[in-house]
Amino acid sequence: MSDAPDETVRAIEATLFASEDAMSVDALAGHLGGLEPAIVRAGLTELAAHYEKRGIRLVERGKRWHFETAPDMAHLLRKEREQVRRLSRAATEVLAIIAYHEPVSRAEIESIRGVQTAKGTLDVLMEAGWIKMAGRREVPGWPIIYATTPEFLEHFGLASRKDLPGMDELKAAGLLDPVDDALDTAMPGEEEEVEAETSEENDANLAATGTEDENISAESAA
Amino acid sequence: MSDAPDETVRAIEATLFASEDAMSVDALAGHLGGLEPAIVRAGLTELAAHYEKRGIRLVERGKRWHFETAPDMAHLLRKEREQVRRLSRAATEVLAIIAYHEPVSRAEIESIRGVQTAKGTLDVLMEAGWIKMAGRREVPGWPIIYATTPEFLEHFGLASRKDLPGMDELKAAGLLDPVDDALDTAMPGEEEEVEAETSEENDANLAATGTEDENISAESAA
Amino acid sequence: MSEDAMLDTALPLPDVDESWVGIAAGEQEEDKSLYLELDGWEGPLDLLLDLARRQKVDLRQISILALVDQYLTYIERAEALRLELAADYLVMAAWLAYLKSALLLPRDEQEDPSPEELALRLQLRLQRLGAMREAAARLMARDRIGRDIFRRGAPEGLRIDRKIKWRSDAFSLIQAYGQVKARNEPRIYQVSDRIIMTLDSALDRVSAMLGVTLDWMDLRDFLPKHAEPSLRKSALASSFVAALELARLGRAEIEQEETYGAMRIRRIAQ
Repeated sequence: MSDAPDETVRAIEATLFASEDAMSVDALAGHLGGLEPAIVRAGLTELAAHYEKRGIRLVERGKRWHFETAPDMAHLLRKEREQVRRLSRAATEVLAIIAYHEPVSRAEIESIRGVQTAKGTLDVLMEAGWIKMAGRREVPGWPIIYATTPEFLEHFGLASRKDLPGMDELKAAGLLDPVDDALDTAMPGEEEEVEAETSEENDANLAATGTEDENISAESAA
Repeated sequence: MSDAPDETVRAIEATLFASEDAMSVDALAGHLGGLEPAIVRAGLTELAAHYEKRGIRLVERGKRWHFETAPDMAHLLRKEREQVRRLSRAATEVLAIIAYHEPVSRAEIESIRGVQTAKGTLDVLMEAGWIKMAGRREVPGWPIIYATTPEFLEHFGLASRKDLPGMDELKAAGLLDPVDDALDTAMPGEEEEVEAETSEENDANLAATGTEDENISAESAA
Repeated sequence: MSEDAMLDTALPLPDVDESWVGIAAGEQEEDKSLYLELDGWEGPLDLLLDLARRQKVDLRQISILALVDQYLTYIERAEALRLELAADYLVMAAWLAYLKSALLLPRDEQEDPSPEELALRLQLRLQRLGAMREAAARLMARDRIGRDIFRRGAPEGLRIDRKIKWRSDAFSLIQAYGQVKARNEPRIYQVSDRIIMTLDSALDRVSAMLGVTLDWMDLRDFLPKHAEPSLRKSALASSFVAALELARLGRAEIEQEETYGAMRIRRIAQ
């Protein structure tokens, strides 16, 4: 039998349980009548430990906390609920590129994928609430740049972007650096002058005008 | 620290947590792959005991089980936040007329003000607790008449209505000076009076933002 | 789930359309399946990546020459089967053919960029696309909310009811009453009679004075001297309009050397 938790812990527990959305430490502190954030944080830690081995868990996703079912219960719960959005292959790729490179412009996404991005792809991801516009890149044309949202982290069960699968390896292997940068390190002693020009020409060749075969399936869109 | 609950208990916990409806023992047993109802019942009892002193409870209502917030934490679910707002110009005028002429009907207020008075204005004053209905005038149509309340005197720091300055005193204080008025009518607020008052009514219901500017809310309501 | 060794993983990844993962797998039916999937490629780079995967080596060690051959063979066969190929596949084919010849032929001059650099660039791009594709698959395979993990089914919700507390003060109240009273007080309006110069009289006056000389005259000289200020203002405005009117009729010309400078006017000799 567990000891009875103190009132603050009980209040945090009740609030997060009742809340429809995940809550930040500050939001919790505010809701609980202006508690010290440090106290809230301590309460959250205690709660998270308490729920660790139970059927539900308290987790932090993008600095916001919520209760969810334990992952090993998926087999019990999955059967009746198929509400998760099915994304086209193009959309999943674009989402991954944004997540691993954010913030990133559409042109940058396209230079990695080698095809143009259909209009609907970014829309679908924004509608799902997983990406958002995050300002503009300060280069000619002021392209809009995109980044992921806290809902993205929430949905995929990531505490932060650092938890993205393989993030460290990709970084270490330089696979998140632009091709031009990688080329510089791979071919030392090359003259830099022609570089930019070449890459443009090259990208134009490779990217060409590939039309994207978008089948945005909205099976889940209830 | 609590002991880790067994798998059945965890499964019941996760299932009830994720369920949109309360579930009967039989429904739970069926969902969990045809468990013995007795085992489910034992699990529910264990869970209910575990949650007894926490911020949430497992409760049975009409033979169906669900989680809910602990009764003593209910105040966290519905919080009242008091918002102080300054009375609009139109409402202040109406209140002043009622104070000087009470008891007074709406038609009489309008004839003194020279403008129509939106229904919302009187509602706001009643909500504020400063005026009340004081019967009906014995004329055709039996209009409702309004009068001020003791709370009105209290809020405005008046011992009685006799403390209100008379016309001579108003004149001496320059408060009957038409110049002020000319300036005020030149401001856009006055022309949009009816609209602004309507939005007041909306605001009273929706309690949107903390703005004190009637015009802003009138615009956003349009 | 394990999250290491992602770069080397060659297993089919869950939650990805079978249609494209499956292609690389079926060896004996290679031709058929490959060509049937023509619409499935997302452009030449996509096709190249899939061909590169068939070399079954790390993308860092693929043979670009072999890859070029595979691509060109693929395109040739597709053409032999009279399959419609999008232009970008053909552009890529031409570019790869050029790259291949550049890589094979002895070079007299150092070309810029070198074929080796172009090949490396292609390889780097394939590595990056491959990495993102696998990252996407692993992301999609995670325990996801609404599929594997669930939030509370029926949360009570937190409600914040805002209650408005109205505030005012005695002065505002009294002032408002004063304004109501003042607003509805009967009012007497007086419009004072002012001396003005009408446009017609200004026109007569300016035309008459212009008739005297052919020299430039300052507009201010047309104004009645010793007039009271309000009349001078009116006369200035009317004389200005009169001058414009005369200019429009071609009877006078106007000049002004600088902004806010003196405005001068003279008659045009008929």
